[in-house]
Order: sequence, then C-alpha cells, then structure tokens
Amino acid sequence: MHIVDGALSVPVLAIGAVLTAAGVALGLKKMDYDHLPQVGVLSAAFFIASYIHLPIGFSSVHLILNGLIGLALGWAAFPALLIALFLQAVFFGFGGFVVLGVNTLNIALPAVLVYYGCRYGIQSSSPKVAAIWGAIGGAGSIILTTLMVAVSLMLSGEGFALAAKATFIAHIPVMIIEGFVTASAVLLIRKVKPTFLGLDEERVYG
Amino acid sequence: MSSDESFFKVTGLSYRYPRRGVVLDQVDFELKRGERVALTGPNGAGKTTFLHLLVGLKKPKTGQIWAFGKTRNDEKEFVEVRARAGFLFQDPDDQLFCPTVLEDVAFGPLNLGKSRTEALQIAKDTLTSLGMAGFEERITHQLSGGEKRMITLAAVLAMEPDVLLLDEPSNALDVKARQRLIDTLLSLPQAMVIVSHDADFVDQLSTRELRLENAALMVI
Amino acid sequence: MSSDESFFKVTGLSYRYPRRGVVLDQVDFELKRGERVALTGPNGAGKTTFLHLLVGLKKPKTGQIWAFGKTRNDEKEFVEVRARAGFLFQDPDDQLFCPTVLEDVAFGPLNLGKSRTEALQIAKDTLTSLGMAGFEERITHQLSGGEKRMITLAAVLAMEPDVLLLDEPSNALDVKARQRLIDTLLSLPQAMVIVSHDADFVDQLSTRELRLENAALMVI
Amino acid sequence: MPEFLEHSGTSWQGQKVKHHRSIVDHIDPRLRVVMASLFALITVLSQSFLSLCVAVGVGLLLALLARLNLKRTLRRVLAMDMFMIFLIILLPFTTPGETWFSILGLSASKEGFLHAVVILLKAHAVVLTLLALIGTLSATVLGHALARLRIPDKLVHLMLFTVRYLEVIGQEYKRMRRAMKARAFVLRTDRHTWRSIGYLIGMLLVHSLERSERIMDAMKCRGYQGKFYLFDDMRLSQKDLTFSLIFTPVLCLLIGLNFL
Ligand SMILES: Nc1ncnc2c1ncn2[C@@H]1O[C@H](COP(=O)(O)OP(=O)(O)OP(=O)(O)O)[C@@H](O)[C@H]1O
Ligand SMILES: Nc1ncnc2c1ncn2[C@@H]1O[C@H](COP(=O)(O)OP(=O)(O)OP(=O)(O)O)[C@@H](O)[C@H]1O
Ligand SMILES: [Mg+2]
Ligand SMILES: [Mg+2]
Repeated sequence: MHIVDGALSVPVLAIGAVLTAAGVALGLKKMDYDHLPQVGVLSAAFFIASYIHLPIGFSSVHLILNGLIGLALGWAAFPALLIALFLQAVFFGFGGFVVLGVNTLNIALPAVLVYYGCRYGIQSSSPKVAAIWGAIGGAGSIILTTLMVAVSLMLSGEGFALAAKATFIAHIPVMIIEGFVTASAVLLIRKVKPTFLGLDEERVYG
Repeated sequence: MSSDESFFKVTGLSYRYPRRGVVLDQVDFELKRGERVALTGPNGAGKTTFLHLLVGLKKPKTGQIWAFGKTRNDEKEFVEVRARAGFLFQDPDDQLFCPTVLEDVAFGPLNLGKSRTEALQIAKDTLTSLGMAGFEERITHQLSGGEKRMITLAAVLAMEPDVLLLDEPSNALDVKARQRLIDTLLSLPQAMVIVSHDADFVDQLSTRELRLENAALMVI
Repeated sequence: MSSDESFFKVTGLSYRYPRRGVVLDQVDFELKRGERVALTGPNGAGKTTFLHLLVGLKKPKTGQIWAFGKTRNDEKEFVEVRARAGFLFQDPDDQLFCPTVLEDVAFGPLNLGKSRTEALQIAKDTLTSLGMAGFEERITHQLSGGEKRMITLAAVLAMEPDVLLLDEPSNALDVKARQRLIDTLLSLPQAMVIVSHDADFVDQLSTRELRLENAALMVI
Repeated sequence: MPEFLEHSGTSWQGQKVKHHRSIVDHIDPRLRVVMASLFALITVLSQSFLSLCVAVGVGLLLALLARLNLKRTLRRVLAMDMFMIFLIILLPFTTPGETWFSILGLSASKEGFLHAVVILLKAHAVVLTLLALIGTLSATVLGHALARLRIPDKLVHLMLFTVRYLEVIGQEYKRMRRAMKARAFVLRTDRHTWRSIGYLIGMLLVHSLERSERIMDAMKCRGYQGKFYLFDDMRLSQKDLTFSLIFTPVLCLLIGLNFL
C-alpha cells in the first residue's frame, strides 16, 4: 500500500514528513539503547513477514501486519517502519523516496493506535476474547491505513477520488485475512511467550 | 525404469548456488525398501541441499528424479512426494511452529485432507506409539532438545510416510535422548536417508553409507 | 575467602524460571588457574543458565559469586567480570552482530577503552594468531558454520580474558573443523569451562569433569 | 500481480547481489546520498514536461553508468509500474477537463492524461536514480554514510541491526516455511492456511525476540555499555569533486527548466 513518488501534492508530502519525523523522534526517545537489538530484530522480522503472499481466488495479497507491529513495539513502530520502508525504497525501488514520510505515517500511525486500543484486550484471561481483540487490531490497522492512503490521495487531487475508493474496496479481503492471521499470531504468542504482550508469566501460569 | 522395490531413483542430478558454485555434479542415487542409507560429508558439502532436491524444495539444474513410481518435475507432482517422504529438519525449532504439541503433530494430517477430529486422533495415536502420550497440551517452544526431536519425529510419522529423510537428527541431543532416538529409529519399518556427522550414530543405524564430497557421491 | 589461584568461587547458587521451576539448587563451584573444566548434563539441565549466572547476565535467587578477587553483586561489578571472562555463546549468529569480521573482533577492545588504532591492531593480531588472517573484510553472515565459530573465538580472545566460558563450541562442526578447534583450545593458556554433549571432545580437552543433573552439580 | 514480480524483494542477501564495479562505485557514499536526495526532491517538485523528461534521461544515464543489472532493474521498475497502473489508467477518466477522447461512454480528459504522464515520469526518474546511486551501496556502507550525515545515531544503529538480522531471520523464515511445505502444506484460501501462517509469524517473532535477548547478552559480555563505534574514513576525493561539478549544474538545469 505504498504510494509512489510524484503522485501526491506538496502540502500532503510536507505534512506526512513532519508528522513522521515527530513520530520517529518520539519512538526513538521511548527506546533506550538496551532495546536497540530488540526493535532492530523485530523490524527485520516484519520486513521478512511482509513478503508473505496469500492467495485469494486467482490473485494474491501480501500481508502488512502493522497491527501486530503496533502491539509488539508501540511507538517504536515509527522508527522500525521508517527503516523497513527506506530499505525497500532504496534497494528494491518499492515505494518512493520523497513520499517516505507519508508512507511511514500511513502505516505506523494505525500501528500505534492499535497499540493503545487493543493492548488491554489481548491481555484478557480468556483466549477467545484475546483472539477477538487481536483480530480487531489486525483488521482495524488495515482499515485505518487504507483510509489514510485514500485521504492522502484525495487531498492531492480530485482526480484520485475514484482510485481512492477502489483501493479501499480492493483491500477488504486483506482486512479479513489480516484479522485472522493477527488473531492466531496473538494466540500463539500469549501461549509461548506471554511477557512479549505484557502478560505476567508467574500470574498466568504459576 | 524402476522396480517395485525402490522409492527414489535419481540420475545425473546437479545443483549450483549463485555465489557458492556447484555443490552437486551429476549425482546418481537410489533408495530401496528397507534400506537405511547414511549420508556423510564435510560442512557445506551439500547434504541438506540434496535432501531438499529429493522432495522438490529446490529445483535441480539438471537430472531426473523418479519417486514413488513416477518421474517428478513440477511443484504439483512433488506435493505427493512430500506426503510420502517424511522430512526431519536439521533444527527442530524450524519445524515446530504451532503453540501446542497436539496442533503441531496434527498439522500434517490436516494438510493431507483429513478432518479436524481425524487429524487430532491420528496425532494422539502417533504420540502414544512413540511413548510421548501426555505431551499433547505441552507448549512446543518450552520442550527440551530431546523432546523437541521426538515431537518432530511424531509430526512426520503422523503423515504415515513410506520413507524418512533425517537431517542430522542427533545434533545437540544428550546421551540418553540420543540412545532413545536410535532405539526408536531401529524399530521403525520405513526406509531412511540419514545425514549425520556422528560416526557412532551412523554405525548403529545404517545399512549402507555414502559420502558427499567435492560435489560427488561416493560409496564407502 | 579466596586464593590467588582461583578465578571463580561460587557458593549456594540457586535459580528458578517461572514455568520451569528450579534449575539450580544450592550449587557450589570453583575454577582455578590452568583448569579446563567440562560441564555436562542432559538437555535443559541448566548449563547455559549456570554460565549466564557466572557473568551476571542473570541474577541468582540465592548464593554468592566471588570472581577475580571480589564478591560480585550488581551490574556494575559484573562489567569487570565480563571483561575478564570471555563467553562463547551456543549459537555464533547471536554473537556476530557487527557487519564485518574486523569490526566484530574490535568491538570488545573498543569497549575496554582502547583507541581505534589499538583496537584494530589487536583485532588483526588475534585473527592472525588463529590462522584467520585475510578474513578481516568478510561479511559475518556469509561465513560457514566453522568459520563463524573461529571468528567468535577471535572476538572473545581479543579481549585478552583470563577465563573462557564455552557453551557447546563443537556443535554442527564437521570432523576437520572440530579437530582444528580442539587444537586451538589446547594451545591456549586460559582456564576454561566447557559445556558439551560431545564425549570425545570433552575427553580430549578437559582436566576435570562436572555433571549438572536434577539441579545439582556432581563430580564425575 | 504476477508472481515473478511479487517476489522481487525476497532475494535480500544483505544486498550484496552480483554487481560489476562501475564509476559510480568510486564516488563517496555521502555524496551519492545527498545528490540522490536533492535529485528526488527537485524532480518531485518539478512541473515542466521538459524538466521531467531530462530527469528521466539523467536517471537512465546514471543507471547505465552504475552498470545496473538489466533484468533485475527491469523487474523492479515493472513491479513499481504494476503498483500504480490502476491509478494511472483511472486518472484521465476521473479528472475533469476538456474531453480528449472517449471509450464506452467514458470521456478521458487531456488534463488527466497529462497528470498521469507527469506521475509516470517522476516515479521513473526517481526510482532509477535511487537504484543507481544508493541501491548499489552495501547496506552497511549506507548506514555509515547516513551516520556521517548526522542522521540520529540511534536510527542508524537500528538500521544496521535490521540489516544484520534480515539475513538470519530471512533464513529462519525460509527454513520454517520449507518445513511446512515438507509436511504437504499448500497455501489456499481457507482458515487452516491463515491460522498456520499466523502461527508461523508469531513463532518467527518469538524466535526473533529471543535472539535479540541473546544478542544483548552477547554484547554485554563483550563489554558493551551503551556506546557504538563506527570505523571507516570517508574522505572526499578528486573524483567526488568532478562528480559534484557535473551533477550540480544538472540539478540547476532541472530547476531552471521549470521557469522557461
Ligand atoms: N541459499 C543459499 N545461497 C547460497 N549458498 C548457499 C545457500 N544455501 C546453502 N548454500 C551453500 O551451499 C553449500 C551447501 O550447503 P548445505 O546446507 O547443503 O551443506 P551441508 O552439507 O548440509 O552442510 P552442514 O553439514 O554444515 O549442514 C554451503 O557451502 C552453503 O554455504
Ligand atoms: N527465559 C526462560 N524462561 C523460562 N524457562 C527457561 C528460560 N530459559 C531457559 N529456560 C528453561 O530452563 C531450563 C534450563 O535451560 P538451559 O538453557 O540452561 O539448559 P542447558 O543445560 O543449557 O540445555 P542444552 O543442553 O539443551 O543447551 C530448560 O528447561 C529451559 O527450557
Ligand atoms: Mg546440513
Ligand atoms: Mg545450553
């Protein structure tokens, strides 16, 4: 869901860059040097995971996973995603360079929102409830990202309105799949490494 | 080209990696019913690569792979091969990705089209037959090395394969777990290919030994 | 409480993990100059945990750790211990975190306060002494398993430690690489603790063997 | 999207793909980063056709000078095109303006078409320049160059860590994925597939996280106390001066063409 260079208007680019810079600064501030390896390794893991393509019908979609990134990293999602998108742009020509700010904002802000919105839900003592919150986070972050992409396009020119709406509709299957995938990832992590999601191991498992 | 008695028959198999160069050069190989073939060779000789080629996880540059009664070329044809040749990976951690033991063992049968209840029943039975009953609800990630190895073996056996391909199964196992693995493998009827650096392990198990070195397969 | 001759002295050490329970229960241990102590025991016995406790990467629940002439309690005091006790991790990939070999080997000396030129010189010399000259500019993650092991050893030796703590150093090495490691270790003057499941490796190296089982340390 | 395009990113390998050394490789990495950024900025802000055509020309020339692998570059550019093709095709029909031609009762406007062409030109000029000037650096050198350019220390080290472990985790992912395949797993459109992929990703994160803990331990064992060091001297040379002397007027020309 990256936007390429050249499509967006200057004010949109500028707003994206400024907000991303602020988000990254906050993320870096909240992350001390001891957590560098953790964020770096997770950023690498998400970079890899975003290359997973799942089939739907004759086509296929690739996962974005920003809901899960948010749940795992909180504000550190901003620097982690900026780096992932930067590497993709300069080495694979995927996404653009000047739009890096907008692209990062569109993916990282929903991640942070999911972190605040679903953090408590996935810690629920009932696995079912946790899975539902995981699904909400997974699907919700894609909905938000798609909306933000649509808004960035529409603000850049009325000619984009139809394309923006089409993007949203085309991503409905992605929302469903991301919901399922995020829910089962959350279920697994809760069982295998509860501390990762802020659960207290002693309390849950004695 | 074949007989009823052989599971795999490979001729003129070659493979190369972009930067590493040729790792397999015109290799021939056959695996017959009841055989336990040991495959040895230095680090980086290409043993793991060879096993991957057998089940189509990599595509050979040249050569023919004949398996379970048919020549196999494309991905679709290899899906059946993978269902009938159980592959035990070098590192059990690569293979265990479900949260609980039962789900992991049932994963294979589910892929073979079994229903959920059937798959769970098969998984339970397999665990029992390996003496691992009671592990169903354990969390895979927290098992010891030896336990992980036995669970991955159960996961592979649950697919009721005709052949086992074992990549360094005794790595990082302690003495007891290693002996238990040897005993289990000796009691299984399947034909096997066993990759290992552990000379004693190979001696106890194999009926025949091959060595992979300088891209060629030699009889020892 | 000590003598000049001992590097580590540990009394009444205990440790437990949340779900796993007690892994070390009132363990005593001493490491003297010139010793090469082998530490064996089943998978999951707590050998790695024990080494982590020695250098303060985990905090013991009870017990005293006396190292290099002082009792050590908090993080600050352990910084010196880590500078003098070189720790070789079970998986080399965890330890090679710099992009190039030279940077990785120089990382330790730099942290010890050496200048850049000094650190680079030490790194080069250490690599040469291990027969790894020419690897300086290689990219760490493109090395083979055996090469990675030697580079991590160089990285640890570059800090000129008095003690080496080796966690399963011979894992997944082929016969040649393993022999090269044995020869190198035999030629080093440092006292060592060697964790290994490889009986022959232990026999060739160790001057004394301990076994960790059921949370207790026993002399063999 | 066709499969061969989708996966153009998976062959990461620490970005040390086979690459013939070229003149571009002799230029100082910092200069390459700065020039590429300026070029991208100017191109994106340009409105004149002439300027954009020249920019695409410059991009092509740089790609040639850098001796980019033709097949790989084509694949990446095509992948980008597939990404925006939808947007581009719709534009003429959705932008209001003077009717240019119409199909199936839909009228395409000239303004919309021109807008689409502008986007195409900008995207291609930037992507070619990026791949030529920055894409040919190794990720490590790029990290060091960014550090010298006063990008915050933490961000640079975060990037170096990401790059270092992309390979390790990528391998881990591939091995797990292969192990699933070996147990007759086939991707389908069903819940079993999604659950299994969710588990796979969850497990990959857990492995990664535990690895990061072990890395931190390993770093502490080597005396790490919250400080990183970067080696390498980047010094500007005669070649860099020559490059600047040629490239700066080009950038000025690109700006100037907008005011013709
Ligand atoms: N994806 C890859 N790209 C490039 N080279 C590779 C790749 N995978 C493996 N190699 C190289 O190919 C060679 C053969 O690898 P393989 O894993 O088959 O060896 P092996 O015999 O199993 O070794 P070991 O005993 O260490 O497990 C090695 O030199 C390895 O570095
Ligand atoms: N962070 C952790 N949280 C919970 N349990 C843990 C943790 N780390 C280790 N354990 C458990 O503690 C026990 C001891 O682990 P340790 O790694 O010290 O064993 P080991 O003797 O080194 O085993 P191996 O020979 O397999 O390397 C194991 O049962 C392990 O599962
Ligand atoms: Mg192998
Ligand atoms: Mg251990």
